[in-house]
Amino acid sequence: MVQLSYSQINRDLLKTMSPPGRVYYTILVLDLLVLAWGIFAWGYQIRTGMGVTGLNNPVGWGVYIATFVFWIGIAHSGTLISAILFLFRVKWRNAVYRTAEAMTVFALVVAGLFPLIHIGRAWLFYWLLPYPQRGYLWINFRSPLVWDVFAVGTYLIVSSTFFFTGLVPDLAVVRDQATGWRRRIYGFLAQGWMGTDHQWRHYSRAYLFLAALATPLVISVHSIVSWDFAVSIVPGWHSTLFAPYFVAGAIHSGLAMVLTMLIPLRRIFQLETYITRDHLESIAKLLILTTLIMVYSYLTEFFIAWYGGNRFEQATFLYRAVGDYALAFWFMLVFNAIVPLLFAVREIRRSIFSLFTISILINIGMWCERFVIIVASLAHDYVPFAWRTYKPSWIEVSILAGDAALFFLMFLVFAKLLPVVSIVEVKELVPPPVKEEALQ
Amino acid sequence: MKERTVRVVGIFIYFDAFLEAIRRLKDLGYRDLTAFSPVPHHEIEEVLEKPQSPVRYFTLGGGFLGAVTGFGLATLTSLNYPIIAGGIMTGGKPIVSIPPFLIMAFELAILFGSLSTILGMLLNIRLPRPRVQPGYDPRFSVDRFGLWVRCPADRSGAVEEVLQACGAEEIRRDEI
Amino acid sequence: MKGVRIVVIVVLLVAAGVGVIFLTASGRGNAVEQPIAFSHKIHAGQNQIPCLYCHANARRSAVAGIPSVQRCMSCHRSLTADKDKADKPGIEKLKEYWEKEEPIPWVRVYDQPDFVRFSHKRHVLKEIACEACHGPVETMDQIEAVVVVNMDRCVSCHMERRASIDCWTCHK
Amino acid sequence: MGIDRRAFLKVIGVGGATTALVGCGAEPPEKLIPYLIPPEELIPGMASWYATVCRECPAGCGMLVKTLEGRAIKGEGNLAHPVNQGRLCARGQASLQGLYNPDRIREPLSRDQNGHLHSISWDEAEGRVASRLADLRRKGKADRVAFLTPLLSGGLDRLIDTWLSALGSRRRLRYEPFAYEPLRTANRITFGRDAIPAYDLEGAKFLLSFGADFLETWISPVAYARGFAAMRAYQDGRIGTFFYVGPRLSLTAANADRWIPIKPGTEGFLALGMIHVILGEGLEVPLPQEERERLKSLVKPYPPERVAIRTELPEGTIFRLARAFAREKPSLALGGGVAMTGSNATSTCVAINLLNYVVGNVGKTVRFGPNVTLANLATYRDMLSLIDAMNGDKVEVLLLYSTNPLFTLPQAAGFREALRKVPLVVSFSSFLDETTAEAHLILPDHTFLESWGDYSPREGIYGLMQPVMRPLFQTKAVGDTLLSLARQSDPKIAQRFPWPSFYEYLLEQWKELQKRLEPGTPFDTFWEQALQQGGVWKEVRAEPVRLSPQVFELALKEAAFEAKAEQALYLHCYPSLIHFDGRMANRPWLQELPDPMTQIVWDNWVEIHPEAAGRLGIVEGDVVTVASPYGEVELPAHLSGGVRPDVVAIPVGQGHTAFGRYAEKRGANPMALLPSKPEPLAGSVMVLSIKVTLTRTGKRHQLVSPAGSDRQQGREIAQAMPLSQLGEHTEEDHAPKQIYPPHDHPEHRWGMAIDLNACIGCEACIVACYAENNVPVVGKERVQEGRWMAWIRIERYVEGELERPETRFLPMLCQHCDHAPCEPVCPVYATYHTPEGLNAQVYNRCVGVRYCSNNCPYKVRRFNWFEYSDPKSKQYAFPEPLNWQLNPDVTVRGKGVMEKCTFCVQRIQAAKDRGKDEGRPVRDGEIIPACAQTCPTQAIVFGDLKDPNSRVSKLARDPRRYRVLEHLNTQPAITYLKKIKQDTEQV
Repeated sequence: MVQLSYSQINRDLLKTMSPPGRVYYTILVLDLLVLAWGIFAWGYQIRTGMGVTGLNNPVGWGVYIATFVFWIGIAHSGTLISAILFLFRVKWRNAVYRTAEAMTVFALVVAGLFPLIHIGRAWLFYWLLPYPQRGYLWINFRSPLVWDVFAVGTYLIVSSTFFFTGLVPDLAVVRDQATGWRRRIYGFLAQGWMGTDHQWRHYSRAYLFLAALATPLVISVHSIVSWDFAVSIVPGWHSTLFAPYFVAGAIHSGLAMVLTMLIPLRRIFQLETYITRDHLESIAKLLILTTLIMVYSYLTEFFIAWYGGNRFEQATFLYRAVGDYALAFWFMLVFNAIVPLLFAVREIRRSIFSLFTISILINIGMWCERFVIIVASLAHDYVPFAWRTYKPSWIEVSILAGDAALFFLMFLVFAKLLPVVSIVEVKELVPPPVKEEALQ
Repeated sequence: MKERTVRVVGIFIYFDAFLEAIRRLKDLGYRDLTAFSPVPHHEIEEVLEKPQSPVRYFTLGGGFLGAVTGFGLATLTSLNYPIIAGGIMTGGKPIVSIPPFLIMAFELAILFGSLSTILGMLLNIRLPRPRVQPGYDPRFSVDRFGLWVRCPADRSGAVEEVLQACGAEEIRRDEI
Repeated sequence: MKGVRIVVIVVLLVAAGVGVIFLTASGRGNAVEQPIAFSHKIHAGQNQIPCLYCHANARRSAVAGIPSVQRCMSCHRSLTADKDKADKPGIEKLKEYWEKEEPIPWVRVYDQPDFVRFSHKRHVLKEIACEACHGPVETMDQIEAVVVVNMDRCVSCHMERRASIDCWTCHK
Repeated sequence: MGIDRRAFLKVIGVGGATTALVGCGAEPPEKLIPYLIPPEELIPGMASWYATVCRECPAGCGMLVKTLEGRAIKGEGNLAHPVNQGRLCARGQASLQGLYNPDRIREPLSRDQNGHLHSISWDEAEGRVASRLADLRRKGKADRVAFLTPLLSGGLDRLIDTWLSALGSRRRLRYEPFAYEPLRTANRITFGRDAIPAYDLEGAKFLLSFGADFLETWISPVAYARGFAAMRAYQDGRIGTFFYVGPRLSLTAANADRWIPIKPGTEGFLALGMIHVILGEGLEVPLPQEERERLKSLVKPYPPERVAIRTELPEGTIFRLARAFAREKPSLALGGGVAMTGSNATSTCVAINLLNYVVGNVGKTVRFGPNVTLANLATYRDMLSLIDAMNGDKVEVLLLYSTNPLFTLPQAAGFREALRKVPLVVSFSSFLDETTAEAHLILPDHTFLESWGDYSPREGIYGLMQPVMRPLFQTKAVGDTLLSLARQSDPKIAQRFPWPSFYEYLLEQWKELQKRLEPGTPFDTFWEQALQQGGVWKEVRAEPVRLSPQVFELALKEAAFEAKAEQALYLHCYPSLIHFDGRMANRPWLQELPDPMTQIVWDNWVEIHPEAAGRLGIVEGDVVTVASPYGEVELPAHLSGGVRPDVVAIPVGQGHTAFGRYAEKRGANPMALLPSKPEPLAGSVMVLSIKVTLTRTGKRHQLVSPAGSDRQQGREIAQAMPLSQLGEHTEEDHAPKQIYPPHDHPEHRWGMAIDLNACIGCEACIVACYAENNVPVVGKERVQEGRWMAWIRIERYVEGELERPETRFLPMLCQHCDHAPCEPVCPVYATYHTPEGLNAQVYNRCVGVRYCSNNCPYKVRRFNWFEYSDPKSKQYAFPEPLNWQLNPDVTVRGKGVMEKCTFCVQRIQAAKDRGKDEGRPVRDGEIIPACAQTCPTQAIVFGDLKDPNSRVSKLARDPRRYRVLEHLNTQPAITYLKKIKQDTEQV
């Protein structure tokens, strides 16, 4: 990184928060329109019943749950970068972690909506929460869905807290540069942060512990999400491999999503000096690792299906490969396990274009993976008489689009209201100005 | 009535000068020093010789409480509606099913641990508060290092001298 | 401090929400205008007519039943007292219905949702007092659901009396 | 005009119709309407049962109808009735949807000049008929009144005859589309009896059906199904053998050990060839010498080798069949089904009669005496002469009662044109069917459930019908209408009909019956008994019969087939199990019932062999034009190995152009293809006598079925075992090691045993379940989407190659697993395990995450994808008055809620309630779920598995026991008993 001064960093990074232009507002309005359409579609679904989706009797879960798992997966890389790499003191994380962490929180919010969207009686969602209900009833803690409520809920709370905690010193920076009502708002948000030694001391400790807590949390969350499937008896779901496989997949897709978000972001905000090609390359290198884990997981899955000799398992995997959802299956295999291996070539992992393209392909592939696991397994399970295929309806597509629009809306707002790159942490990378040097 | 105290504020551009100032003031016996910096620096902590943050105990306590709460909640509520075997039978599994309840324990341990960590931090640094303390300089969050020295009014001149000697960019004296 | 205040407000809001959920749909007291101002106070209170005299099916059937107009008339036809007093519009109305050969459209006060299976017979035969669920009917001029008969009440009583609390005992 | 709800409420008193609300919500205050004067013995909330007779087909099964607060809510077979002995078929179960059909005619209608129907008063309607009749009598044209009824017997039958002859006409026809004319004629020719005898399937050891679909529609399917199951039951190391000879794999054929797809129209040759072998090898019973010789010379032209060529069967098959048929005594050959209605139908039936005769079955398994009432039916030829008379202006008034000839007659017969010539057509029908839609006046009758009457399906059985509820609409019993018309006629006639109502008339008829049957019993006792048990029955002894000399004149000719082109395929139109002749196509339950063989719902199709389809370039769902010399229809093609490659099959009963919202516009009516010419000897419709050409139209039509795959892909869901393995050794159950300790069931553990050897796949259980449990009908599109709601289904699987398919049927319903995978995944305990071993689903607790359904390996859970229970919803499944049938003991589930089989927990509760009242435990067999109750073959047994002596416990230890997907350790409460495979190679 070019040696920058503190004030330079301050200026550059605060610039991202300058008043947006027409393009921004156009995108914002379009985004809001899609969101509104999605909300309408959801309203229609609640009013008419889940029948407006393409779901049916064997296939009780479809793109809603697939996308739920997908977003949860996306969320994971944020925590990976902000917490796990923090614990490992990886330097390149400082510039990108804010975006990744924001992505975690936003992805969790949009993911958390799906369980609500997909339940048949959405207006009774609060029955899933742990509180003493009418007639001495509580929730069933043996149900993986309750584990989900706890895991995703905890994850959302902890990562929001973590996100906000990390933001506080930056908010103070913004506060100190702002005027008028903005100053008051940021001042309120910064909660009187002054950067005293006392504050920094406790803050660093707390931040470290949060990171330490978030690390097992992130692993547990996707493990629990995978147990939604693994503890069932559906062929293709019932597998002990699922927890590590899902966690790896989550990080895989999450890293890809970080790339997908960062590449346009650094371009738009002219942050190339802060988020450099080296940063992107580091992510690509991590992706090689996760890709190898994916390859291993896939191979193990296929091998066990074949070698296990369970006819139902075998039939399920055969059906995935050649059945109604074969296209999604091959997308999954090629985009997740083969294409990213191209990053082994230095030129490819340093080319912004190929980074961006491959990251999108991985996103598609990972979504397909969740779709294949959920839909193809349910469509053809034990009893052949009950087999039936599923095709998402326009309502489902609308709600997915609305949900994605919500994600981008939050991101758009975030990009303009908060520093997308951590000012403090970037400054940390720069050695403090020293008198001797100045004298030289 | 106690002796009147004042606060001497020194603002520094250079970190080494700033550290030097702290070191010297400490040597001179000034205890009530507050250092401001835009980024956390271990050197400041080292120089100030502050004890280790007690936030860790909050984390531990919260985590423990969470684990107990998670397991207890799952167990007690499962036993709350005794139809068969003391609860509601599902799938032939025991009413108190240890493995899933451990998941509850784990998740709540993390949740409570995190929240109490934050709580511990807030309590320790006496945040949140609505606004910064008077005398805080907005430059502290940009690129300047600041030092507050609380001292009896009559000693302020000596402090200012030290600051001056260490190359403070600006020196101010606030009445408090 | 502001932050604390906000936390408090949020907590209060959540508590209020939960409270609303608890308190609504409890089927609380709904005294309504009946087609005839029938007084349980006079019949069950002053005249000490047993509940099962009029609601005779309560011991035979799941449904307690509303007495037929014929049953009302069987007393009121023979009661000479009715003839003397002119200020009994209720009885006049009853006779009107009887003469028009029309049933009386009473308004239901105690009701259970469609998914509840409740048998008066089983409870009456176990000698559960009618008042346990219907309140002190004999003191009411106009009937009103003073007892909240919801799942909390059913289950707590079933637990106390060691009756079945299996869901399918009461839900269908 | 709507239903008079107020008047209805007067009757039903407290309780009210079931509202449909799940969840807690504010409801508007409900009204409590007390009785004005309480009916005796009627306690609100307590069900009453009334015995009557099912009149949905000529079989005349006894029926008990459950009523609650004056509403009929469930029909069940009458245990005391000798025909069905407590069982009902799918159609019988659906009779309630006739009563509550939203398309019922609700008051008298009259047609104006423009052809529009509008309502008139009963007085006016009757007045118009009366004045026309009086007019005709004045003009001396009283014989120009014709009366067309379905098969009736007893009081109403006699009243109609008396009434008509009092008017001065004899044109009375009892018309049924399937009138078994060839069978009756053949019996006359063979034995001198114009009758259909009683067939004893139970007593037969070897059953050979020549196209008689006795498990579906043939004569008395429920009774035969029972007999068949008894014959097939494992006993003393053997089960009865059943071979089916016919062009199509019907449900009956699918239940055979072997389906022999014979060339259409050659069944008679096979029978004669078999006789040839039997007589040639001396396998026959002792016959008079002369008779034997004459028979020998009769069959001489039919040696097996020649028969083999004609029938396209291997010669060896003929020998083997003949020998087995003669050896396994008593055997039974059945014929006269719709598969045998070609130009030589009568001769074929004669040949089958002779086959029964030579091995001595007549008098044993074929018994004349307790004859079936069907012999009173008009023949198709009689119908043709009626059409002639109508065309010749010799019919001035045509009275139609519950019959739809416009739909059921071959269209080439010209009934439509003839009908237009009749100046006054009066229909007494309850529905606006095709014929009624052409009537000038409609005087709607009650449905049979609202009527007094009697029906005698065969000699010695006098079923009594009583109204099970008050008439729903402004309808009038046809008997009452006739009496009223008589009263309005001139006094001479009026005094011959002194009865104030048909009920009085019926009483008088039954007084005579009582004098005849039980002269010692006072009439009141006799009547009350008859009402209670649903009729009276007397043993009728079999009468010996002898061969009639006429039989030796038999000359079996090759069946003639008319065709437009050389390459044409045989057309086989058949009445289906579900729709019979189409008279019940307006019942949503039946429309949504999958065809037992093709599994298709809500539709009509032409079934074609894949080989033929390949030749013609037809694929599944192609709309094809089926053209015969008499007409053409467009139907979607369904490819199946269930027909011969040279045969196409079309089920009868769909393709209505009128008949209400559920029946209309579903496929086409194949009657358009049939010839008008009757069979020469019997005068029947020649159904299987033409060949058709199929051409693609280029259109496509989605045929919908709930079945995902008809092959079980080696998954051993529906299992079978060869007879030879049975009894060899019984495997001990190895209880698998469990992670968790077993839990206790303190009092009961309800369980079920389903005998796949007894299940014939008739699907009566499905309709019974719909009726009992308020299961919504969702419509064709929904079924296509995979939103079929049936709680119990019959999984039909095909094993083996296309040429020799083995069909297996498996009733699949919630298995009430001890380790139910659905339970622990529910986040809110909406599904859990009850102390009595039931897998409970609490609807009002369900939030609809659908995880339970995903995790159910049997896929028996059903989700409410739409709001089927709210009248305001577009998808409301119970449009008034169908909702009156709803069982108040079962919640009507709202949208977003999972539901499934409950083992009819409301019946368990009711039985326990009874037990408590009587201070005793529940008895074994006291609780019968709706599916088990109606099962014609009693394949389903329910009971307490904790009681080692209960029937279900014993069956659960049967050597044939297995559990579906046992390896998953779900520990289902349902034990299946494997189907037994007869070793057909030995035959």
